[in-house]
Amino acid sequence: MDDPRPSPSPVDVVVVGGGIAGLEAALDLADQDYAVLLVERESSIGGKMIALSKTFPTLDCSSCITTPKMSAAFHHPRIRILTSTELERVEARAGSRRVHLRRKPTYVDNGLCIGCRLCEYACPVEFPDPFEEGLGAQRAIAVPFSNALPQKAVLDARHCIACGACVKACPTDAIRFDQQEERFTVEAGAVILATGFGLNALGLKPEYHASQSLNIISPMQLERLLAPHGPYGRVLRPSDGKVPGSVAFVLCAGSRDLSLGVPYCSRICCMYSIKEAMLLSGALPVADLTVYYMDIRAFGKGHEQFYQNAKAMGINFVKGKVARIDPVDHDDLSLRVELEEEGGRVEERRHDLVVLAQGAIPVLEPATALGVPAAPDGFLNQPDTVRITCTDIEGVFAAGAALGPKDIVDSILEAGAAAMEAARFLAARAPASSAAGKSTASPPSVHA
Amino acid sequence: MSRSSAQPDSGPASPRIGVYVCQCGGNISDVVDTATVAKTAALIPGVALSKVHAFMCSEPGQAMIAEDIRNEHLNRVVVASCSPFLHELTFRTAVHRGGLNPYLYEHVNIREQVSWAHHGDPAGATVKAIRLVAAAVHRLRHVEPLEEIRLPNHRRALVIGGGIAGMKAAGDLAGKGLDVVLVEQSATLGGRVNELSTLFPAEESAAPLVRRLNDDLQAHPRVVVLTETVVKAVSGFMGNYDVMVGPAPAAAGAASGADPQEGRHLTVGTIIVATGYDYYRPAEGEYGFQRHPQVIPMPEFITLLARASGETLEWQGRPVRRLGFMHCVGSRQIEGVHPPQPDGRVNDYCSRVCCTTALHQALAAKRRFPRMAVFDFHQDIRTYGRGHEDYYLRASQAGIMFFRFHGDDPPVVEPGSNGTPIQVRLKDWLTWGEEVVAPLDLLVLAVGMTPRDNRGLVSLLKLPVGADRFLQEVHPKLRPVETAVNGILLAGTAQAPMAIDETLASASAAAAKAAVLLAHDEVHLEPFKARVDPEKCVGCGVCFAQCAYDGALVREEGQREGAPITRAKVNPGLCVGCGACVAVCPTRAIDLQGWTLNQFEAMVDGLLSAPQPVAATNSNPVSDGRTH
Amino acid sequence: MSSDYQPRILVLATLACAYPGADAVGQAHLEYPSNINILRVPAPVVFPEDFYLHSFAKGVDGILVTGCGTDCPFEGVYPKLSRRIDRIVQRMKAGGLEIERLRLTAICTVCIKAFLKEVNQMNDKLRALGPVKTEAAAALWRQSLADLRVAAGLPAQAS
Amino acid sequence: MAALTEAHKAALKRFRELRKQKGGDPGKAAAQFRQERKAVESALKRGPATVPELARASGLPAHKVLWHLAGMRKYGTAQETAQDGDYPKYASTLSPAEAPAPAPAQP
Repeated sequence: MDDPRPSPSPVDVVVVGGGIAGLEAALDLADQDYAVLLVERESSIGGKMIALSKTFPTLDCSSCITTPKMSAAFHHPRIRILTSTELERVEARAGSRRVHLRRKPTYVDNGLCIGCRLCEYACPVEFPDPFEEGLGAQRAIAVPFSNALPQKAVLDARHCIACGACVKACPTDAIRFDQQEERFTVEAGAVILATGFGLNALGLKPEYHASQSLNIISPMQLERLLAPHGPYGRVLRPSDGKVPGSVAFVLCAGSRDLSLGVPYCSRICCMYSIKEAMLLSGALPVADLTVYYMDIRAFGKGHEQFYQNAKAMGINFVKGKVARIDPVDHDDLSLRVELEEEGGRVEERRHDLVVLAQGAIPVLEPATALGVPAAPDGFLNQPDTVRITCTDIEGVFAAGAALGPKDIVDSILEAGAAAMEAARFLAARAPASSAAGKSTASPPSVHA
Repeated sequence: MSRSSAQPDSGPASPRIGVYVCQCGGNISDVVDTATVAKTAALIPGVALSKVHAFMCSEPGQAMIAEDIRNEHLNRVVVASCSPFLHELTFRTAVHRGGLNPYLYEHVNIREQVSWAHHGDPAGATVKAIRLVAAAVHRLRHVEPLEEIRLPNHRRALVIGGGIAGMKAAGDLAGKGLDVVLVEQSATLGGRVNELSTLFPAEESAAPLVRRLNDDLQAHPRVVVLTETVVKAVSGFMGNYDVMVGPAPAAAGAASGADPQEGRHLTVGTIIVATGYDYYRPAEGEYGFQRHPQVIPMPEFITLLARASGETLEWQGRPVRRLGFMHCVGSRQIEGVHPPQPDGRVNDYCSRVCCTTALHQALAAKRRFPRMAVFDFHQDIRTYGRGHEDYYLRASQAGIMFFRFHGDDPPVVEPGSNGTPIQVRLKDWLTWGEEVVAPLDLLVLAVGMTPRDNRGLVSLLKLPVGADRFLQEVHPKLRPVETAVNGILLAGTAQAPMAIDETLASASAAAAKAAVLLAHDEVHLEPFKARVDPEKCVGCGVCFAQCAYDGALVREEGQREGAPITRAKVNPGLCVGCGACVAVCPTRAIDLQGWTLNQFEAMVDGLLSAPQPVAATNSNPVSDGRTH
Repeated sequence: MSSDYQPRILVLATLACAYPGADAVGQAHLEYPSNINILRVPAPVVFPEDFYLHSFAKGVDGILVTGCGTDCPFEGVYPKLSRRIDRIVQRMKAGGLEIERLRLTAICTVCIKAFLKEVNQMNDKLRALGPVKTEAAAALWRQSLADLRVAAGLPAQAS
Repeated sequence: MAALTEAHKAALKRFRELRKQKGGDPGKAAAQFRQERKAVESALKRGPATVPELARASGLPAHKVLWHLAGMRKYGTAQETAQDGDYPKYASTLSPAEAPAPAPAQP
């Protein structure tokens, strides 16, 4: 199990991205007996969803509804998972697609690691934990987070001081300081890109002065603060550990703004902000919660009712443009707001904590990954209006936020659609003896 | 101190149980005295051998179990190691390799729930590990071999509804090589999309889109399309639905009495419901509807604009110089403000597509008739989708005038006072909430979507319906296209308002799930279902009321001591294994396979009667005393 | 009670939520008393009233039922379970058993704090109460079995 | 505890060399981390305190103190106790001898 590389035999489908869309697509295909290779660039599958506190509009615990899919994919006999593995590019040739991958060293032999965290306990170095959006601390070698899959330690070479304490602590001698980056190629019948989205920088609008205050936070940071096992165990202001008494949400802080290069709507911010405000009203019952918005886009199933509930709970919704945010004394923040419903009257308002709804932006570069231009919004192009998960390359499909910002439900539906298109594509190319599109590829074997 | 009344199920006459205690390289053995656990476990009746290993999950650890099963004639196995979520499957497989039924295995969690949770109390942790092992051993005495449940699967799908969702789902399944029957109650396929002209955001025409979907269906001989046909009766369950289809009521009137389609039976494995939506029909007087002929719903306007010719748009012989669009008609309704629907509820949901539709049509009208003044009355502009925001931007640039109202104070439509037939009066919140009057020649109501009235189908298929009257999925994220009825799937706007691209994605997602269900000649189900012991069932019938899954418990006529009796019987195709029926059975005739009450009782007995620890002489061979 | 008294506590934990929640406590290396014994169950609705009362009669001092709450993956099960627990509590009250010995609560897969709070609270309460009155519990258990039969229209005693 | 073999030592050496070539040196950051962590631990010795109080006592910025407390909570060397106005208080779970092995955090 040392060798993380796939066997040379081809797979039916390579799914790129182990977030909720990738997991769903992989499961839909594997359950039809296709051999699937799922590659994930992070050290655990689960994507953004596994880091969320709760999900709108049902307010279920996000971890509780992500882990069953993670676990199902992880234990599926037809799915092989490679974590810490990045897509370099897909090379389409007549009848096949060659997927070029790069596996980053984790300095741990996953075949030997038993996820016991003894190395983590022995490690003397801590750095800001990326899973906790920098708010918590992580050791230089650690299991990425509590419900990570695989439950294997990963060493961060940027922070490791190479003291060897982990090697001494490891009961299975699994640590490999000589592990190297590996590049390899997989032949795939079809490819599904479920690479998700990124978020534009908090400091994109200079007038918001995000770099000057730790109390201007990202929605993902607030998700971690709200999570049952978050970095502080409760919601506190990052600057000084104060229980915030007044929290502002600024919507469209990175979207619907031509000057930021994101003219489109990021589609999820209204709802997650409402949800976060609702969760805050439970976590901080006395807090004053205000959402500054342009339009509330509660368009999905059950969303409008959720929004109306939030209003009924006493969350303030103010239609207005936040012109600037200034740090003031006591780590507070002053917001200059143009109140649209009061004829553009300008008011200064003070808050302890401000959450900026960043814009959702592409992470995959279609030009690099596929050799095709991106759509005007930067995401993958959708050339076919009937087969909406098709890309410009035959046999390469896409789903979820790789095709533009999307909430969890819509991502899951698209993932199913991409799996269906891929299955049709494979069936059309299958030999007559397996007309139903049954896989001829050998089942994958190793989890990494 | 066991005082159990539990009777052995039908465990082995002489259990030979192997107990394996994992040290997990110190993770367990640094806290739990694993040697003592193993030595003490050997004292529990039924235990034939007990062993310690540094890594039970390793290949040598697994091989040891398989060898012991063969050489030591073990007939049950316990492994005490990490959480069952990590390695229960591993050891079931190892037990199977040794030649035993994989369910003759019990997993004990002494890492996450013992050594890692009680590191400050090694003695207590060791005692607890022994207790949990004793519970497992006691349970295994009552455990029987289990087999996966296999049901025959009819590898054919029924798609109900021939709109774009149904067409797409059927085309996908056929394209994958599966048999599909598509039934449509009207005479044509394409549904509501046939009424549209140009579609956003690609600005393509509706007709070619429907044609492409239709071509896809025609290309596959595996698709049978039955128009003017409806579902008349349904019975069965996942993999085995028997569906009777017949002529749609309107068509039946036209056809002769002896319609050959009457009572046609189909056997299918899965059913996709793609029955679509209806447009909201405004009440008389709602925004002046039916009081002023110049107030029309969106579909009518789409047709009007598509057919318009000449220099000006005309409505009922009058030029339309001032055109208005009213958002949220029949959507985002508020109790006490809007009149309730026939069922007493208001449509409090957002219909998702009307904002972009309104702006799309407003721009189309403006482009076609540049001198026309266009007004837009909204609460929020919800152009959320890919390419949708562009319509909003362009509408602003094109000089369309926007007004914003609050849902609890909607605009009023009244006879015009400035030479136009009507005018809209509202408090505009883009200008301090001042009252404005907009004279109009025509007002288009951006009507929302409402669920199709398909009460008949809902009751035939026992479909769950949500508070918004749309069909309800099991879980919006875990299982978004599945219903609580196993094997019945949802596609498109029968479930919720959706745009065209979203409808197509939803249809394909449903098709993917159908393809999974139809992947094999048999449906394989986990064995953890309820089972009735006919010897014990006295026919009291109390279990039926407990079962929330229609058809999972069925009545079966039989004999008991010469008298007729109606017993309960489980249909494993429909049972989900929740156990609600088990708790009320007065004779313990029903049990959950793999989780029987006797097994639980035995585990409690095991916890309470576990032997005291017997110190092992050579304790913790691997441990070096580290704690963490 | 003497300070070294350790009540025998049974935790019934659902596969979907509470059992992984208890695992998460261990994964975080947080501690709780070792007299807490966790059994995993698909859904605690499977247990009849007599199971709980019989367990008390056998010497289990407290039972904590940790479920998924309203996130229950099975339809209509949670209200049934909570009504049943209520009924058992009523029986316990009437029969002289302290009602603190039985509690129903929801634990999610990452609800570490909630799990610790629940098990510690029950442990503290039971330490104050002392061992369960097994004879009283046995009487309630027999009554519950008879009631189960009567509810089904059968004679109270099996023939 | 297992000792480092020659092979381990060689691999560690190559790892260090390779990283040096790439220009990375986390040594400084690690030293700063240890110094700060010590300052927070010693400030906590005076008894439970809020983040601003610990910041004054340790000379560190408040946000750094909070970040260290997050790490200490995670690895079991600090815990939240009572709340003082708008600020929760934290206490050390280390024994007076400051045993290096982290003790469990109690809820």
